[in-house]
Amino acid sequence: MIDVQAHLPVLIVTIPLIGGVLTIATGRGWKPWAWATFLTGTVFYLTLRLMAQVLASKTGVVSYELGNWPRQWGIEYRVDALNAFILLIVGGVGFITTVYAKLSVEKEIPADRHHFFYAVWVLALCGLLGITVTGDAFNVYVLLEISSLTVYALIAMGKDRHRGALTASLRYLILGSVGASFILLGIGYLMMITGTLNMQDMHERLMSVPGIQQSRTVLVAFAFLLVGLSMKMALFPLHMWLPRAYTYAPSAVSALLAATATKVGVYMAFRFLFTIFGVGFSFGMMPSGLVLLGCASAGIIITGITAIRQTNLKRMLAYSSVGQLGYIVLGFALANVHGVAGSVAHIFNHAVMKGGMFMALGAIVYRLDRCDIRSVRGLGKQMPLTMAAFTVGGLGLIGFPLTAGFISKWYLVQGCLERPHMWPLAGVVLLGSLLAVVYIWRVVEAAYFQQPDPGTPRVEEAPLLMLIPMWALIGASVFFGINATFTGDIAMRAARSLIGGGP
Amino acid sequence: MLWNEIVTTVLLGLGCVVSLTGALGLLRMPDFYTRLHTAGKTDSLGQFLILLGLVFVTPDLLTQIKLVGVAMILMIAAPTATHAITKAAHLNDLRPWTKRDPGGEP
Amino acid sequence: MNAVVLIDTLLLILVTITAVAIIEVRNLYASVMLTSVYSLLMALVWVNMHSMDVAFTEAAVGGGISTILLIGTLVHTAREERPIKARVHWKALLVTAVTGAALIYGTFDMPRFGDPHAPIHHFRVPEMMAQTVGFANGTKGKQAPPEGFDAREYRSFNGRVADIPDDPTDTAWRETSVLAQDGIIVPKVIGHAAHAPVHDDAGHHPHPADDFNGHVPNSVTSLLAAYRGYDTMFETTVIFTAGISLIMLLRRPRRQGEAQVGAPMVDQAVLRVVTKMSVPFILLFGLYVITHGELGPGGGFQGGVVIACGFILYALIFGRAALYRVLPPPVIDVLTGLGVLLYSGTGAACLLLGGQFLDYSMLNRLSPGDGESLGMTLVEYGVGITVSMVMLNIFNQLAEEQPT
Amino acid sequence: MTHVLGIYNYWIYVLLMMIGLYGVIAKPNLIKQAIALGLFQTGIFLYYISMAVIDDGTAPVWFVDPQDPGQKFMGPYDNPLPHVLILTAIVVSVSVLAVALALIINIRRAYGTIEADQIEVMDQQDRLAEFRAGATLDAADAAELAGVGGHHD
Amino acid sequence: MSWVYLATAIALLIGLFIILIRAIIGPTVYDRILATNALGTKTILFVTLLDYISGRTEFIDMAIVYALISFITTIAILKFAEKGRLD
Repeated sequence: MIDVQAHLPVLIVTIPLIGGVLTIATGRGWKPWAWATFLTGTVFYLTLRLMAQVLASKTGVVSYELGNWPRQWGIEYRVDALNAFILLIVGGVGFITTVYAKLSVEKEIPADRHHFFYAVWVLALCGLLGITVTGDAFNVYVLLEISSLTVYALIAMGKDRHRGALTASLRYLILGSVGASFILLGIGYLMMITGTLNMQDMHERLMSVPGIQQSRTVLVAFAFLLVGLSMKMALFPLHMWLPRAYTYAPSAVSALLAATATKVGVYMAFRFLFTIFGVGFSFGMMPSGLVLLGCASAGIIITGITAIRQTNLKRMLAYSSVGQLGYIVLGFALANVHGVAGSVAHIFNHAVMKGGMFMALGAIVYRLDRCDIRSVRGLGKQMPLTMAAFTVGGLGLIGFPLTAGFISKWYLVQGCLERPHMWPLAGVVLLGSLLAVVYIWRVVEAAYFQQPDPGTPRVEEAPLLMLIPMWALIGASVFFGINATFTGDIAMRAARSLIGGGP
Repeated sequence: MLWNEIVTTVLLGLGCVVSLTGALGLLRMPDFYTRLHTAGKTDSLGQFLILLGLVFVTPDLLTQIKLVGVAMILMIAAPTATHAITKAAHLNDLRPWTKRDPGGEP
Repeated sequence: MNAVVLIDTLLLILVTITAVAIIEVRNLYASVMLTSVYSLLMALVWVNMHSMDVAFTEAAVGGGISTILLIGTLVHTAREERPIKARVHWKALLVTAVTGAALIYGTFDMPRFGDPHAPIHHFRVPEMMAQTVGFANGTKGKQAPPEGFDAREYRSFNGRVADIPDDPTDTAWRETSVLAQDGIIVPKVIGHAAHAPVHDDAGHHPHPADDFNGHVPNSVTSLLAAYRGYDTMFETTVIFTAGISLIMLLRRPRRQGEAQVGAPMVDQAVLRVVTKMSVPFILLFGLYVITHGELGPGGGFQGGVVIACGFILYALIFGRAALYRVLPPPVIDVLTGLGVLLYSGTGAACLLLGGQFLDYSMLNRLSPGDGESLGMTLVEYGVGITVSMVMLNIFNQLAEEQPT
Repeated sequence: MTHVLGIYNYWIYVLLMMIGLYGVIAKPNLIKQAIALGLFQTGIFLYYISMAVIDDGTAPVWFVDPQDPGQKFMGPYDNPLPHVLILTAIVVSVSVLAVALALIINIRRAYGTIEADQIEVMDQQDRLAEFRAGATLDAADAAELAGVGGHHD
Repeated sequence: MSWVYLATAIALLIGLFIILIRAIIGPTVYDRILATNALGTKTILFVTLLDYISGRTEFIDMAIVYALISFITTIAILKFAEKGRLD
């Protein structure tokens, strides 16, 4: 048969594509879910193999030319340490979330459209994986639209529980389309000046053609790409769509989005800023470093304060996600190795922690039909494992030692201190952690130190099919907090290759 | 100029005059039915003249056939659409404008 | 000022007026009609800029399908916009002014409109126009490059710009420039004739020196389905995704014995007869557009949309029930997925035959160029099936509901 | 001046885009917003296609001279690459429009209106009710209740 | 010969402009439908002329598509005006 090893990059995307289309034909009941689980499991396995392949390769890059057209003319898949790591995160969290999704979806989505739901779900993952693996600027746009369209539809499926899901989805659709259009425009400006669409090629042209870096066209392209990407990854002043979308989406979708969608947005920012424009242009010639640092710091603090004031726990975690995204952006905007490494590591850590916490909330919704702060009162005794997962995840958000969050924050603080005059940013990181302590403590206090409201019925612990995926993610966050060599190494490797001017 | 080019020029010129007259009528006439009256007829005639004019300067047969095909489609589609619009307007009680009843314009 | 620029300017003035009217007209129904006008005008702009395929798509998608979708939405919502007090939204005006100023600032360093010096005309694209990209990989199914061809040099081609005079009326350079001789921007003749015989004698296959054996004169199609075929696969997926998202959001569970009546317009004799006559021709024309895509303007999308429009016309006049007798919803659903599967299946077949994903030359080992051509035809049909059925499905979902 | 004449075509695309963007921001009607989003995207398409134009160019479909069938190229041809990209983008934009319209129909069913400002008011009422149900109603929170309004997100 | 095509095209553009005004000002729905339909016809002629201006007469197919699409759109708009629904 075929040599899987040689075709890994393309199989990772086409298997969910073909499988996703076939999901419609799987019929009713548990079958769509089983099929989706099988598909995502296969993808997870393939991402692991790809990671191994990248680590084993001498150059650290795996390239695949689609249709055997040379990369300068056709479309290229290009995987380096950063890609492979993000792919692993998306593939892994996607698989675990799919396993988790069964019960939650059964409860929240009408039974006659489960096969459509899982088809869209798998296609969303396909889009996210495709963005991550590709080395072609326009291909990014097309796949971005696939992942966005599917995500709009998935969010809107929360409509049967709360009509807010519809407005949240439409608002995201409009903002997301404007953002994507800005990205398209930026790519167009770049293409006009460089004459190519391949990222590597673009970078070489931007470096080699005299005077091109001073071109006003390139400057505007940079600005619009930055704004578009910020909209897509929900960077602080442009995050308006995110809290509603996460709050009203079906629980499984919230978990998937929080763990993967914005992460892929950040990944795109990495690619555009570091691989295409290069560090020298993005952070040397442009004031983008300062702008991004400002947005990120403001985001960390303001969304932290807003999160404290929320009663709906999903909304609280959504605001917290915007804040955590601030850390990631803060890291790469520092543009030094430790900052970028912290950023990359935090992408992974935040994905597993937030994914696990949203799963815990989903379990609470599954049992209680609601997830506000009042409903978790006394839940520490009734659903001990779920609340414990939430608490451990929360510790990770705070950056408590022995959790994964500690590692990335350590890198971030180190990165801040390495840059001259940037030490106040270290203060911002610590202040953000303090705010996280406050909003996590509110939940912990309610769950463990308060009595349930009189008259509320006693609930059971969440079913095993929810607990296992939840603890798989939370366990990963603890495991990689204690044994940080794997994530740390990869993050450092990715950071060095990014700072060194492209893979 | 060859003879066919002269024929084309004349036909195109005529087509323009007809089309522009129709357009002006569409703008200036007082109510829907009179506008329909000008627009419907001149549309068909104008397109026919212009497409016919182009046939004379077309070198190959296939393109000529296609041109005639377009003219035929338009000859069928445009009056059909006009007819349907009129019928719909009439059924919806759109009153025609008369000198005695200038309020026909709703 | 040449004809293109003159007509372009006049048309764009019309387009701008229409755009302002679309935004400012209170009546949504009028706004939707103007949207259709806008798309037709925009399609004219594309034709004027010689972008036939885009014009085709814009006319079919913008003028046809989008308008029908918008009307379908009006059925369920409202015809009038609610009057608002302030006519000018100052905040929006400020945002747009700033964004617009930034964009215009970026245009100052752009190559002039129609500039033959522009990098995009010199870098990478000429090889795709000349369809000689396959040389760069030498082996793996592509035919052997010409004598003295250096694949390494070819791949590292770095945008040689000939000494083109600034005066656009001076066209003599085209005869003499390096570019012309290299077969780049204005290649004189590359290899053999476009329609040269492919097989001269058994065992020996002298191909024209291009990627597709000269089967694909339309370079838009060659870019779309071959060099950037992977993008197109996902484009098909996007449309498929939109289709199933709509089903997921709008389709109501069908109860047993529920009658699908609709409101046919069969009482209008003229419409009925004309439709009856024209629908077969529209469908046939759609198939022609899909098949003809390699030779002239057209292709999977355009043809698919035309086919969908044919069915929609049928449903408009004879009612949706009649359409369902021809194409029951389950059949539409199956066909929707089938198109994407045909596309990705073609890609996977290439992979199974030992090539890269979507390397169509694997489909015919003896004559790789013919394989490329076959693969492109297959994927065009895949696109056509999915697009037509998704459009039809979307129409059905929007029409199915009782008006509110 | 000649420079301006050469690039004014790009300004019209900016103008079209900005008309669309204005509509998206300023118009409360959701269908209007969807249409305006379409205009906004068409502006970008215009930019891409303008980029492809070359002086005295012709459509990038090989012109086969009947007298000399071996002559594949007559040139110069316009650049086909932007055309291809925009074909993709048009299809994407119609997909987005379709999903947006489906959402709008659902919104109309759930809210009874398609005006963004009215929907916003209803959403805030929803959230206030939600907040009341979920809040720990002690003195401090009751005081905070008064402050719940538009500034939450 | 091309100046003849160009002059015709510009005359048609003026026609387009006049009809566009009617399409914008209305006042009734039917006026707008009528204007849209007339615009469609003019557009078809314009496409044909553009092909002749650029000397690529093999692209007449475009005009056929325009004719079909414009007809179908008119019918759809009309059906909505008449029946208030699409199916």
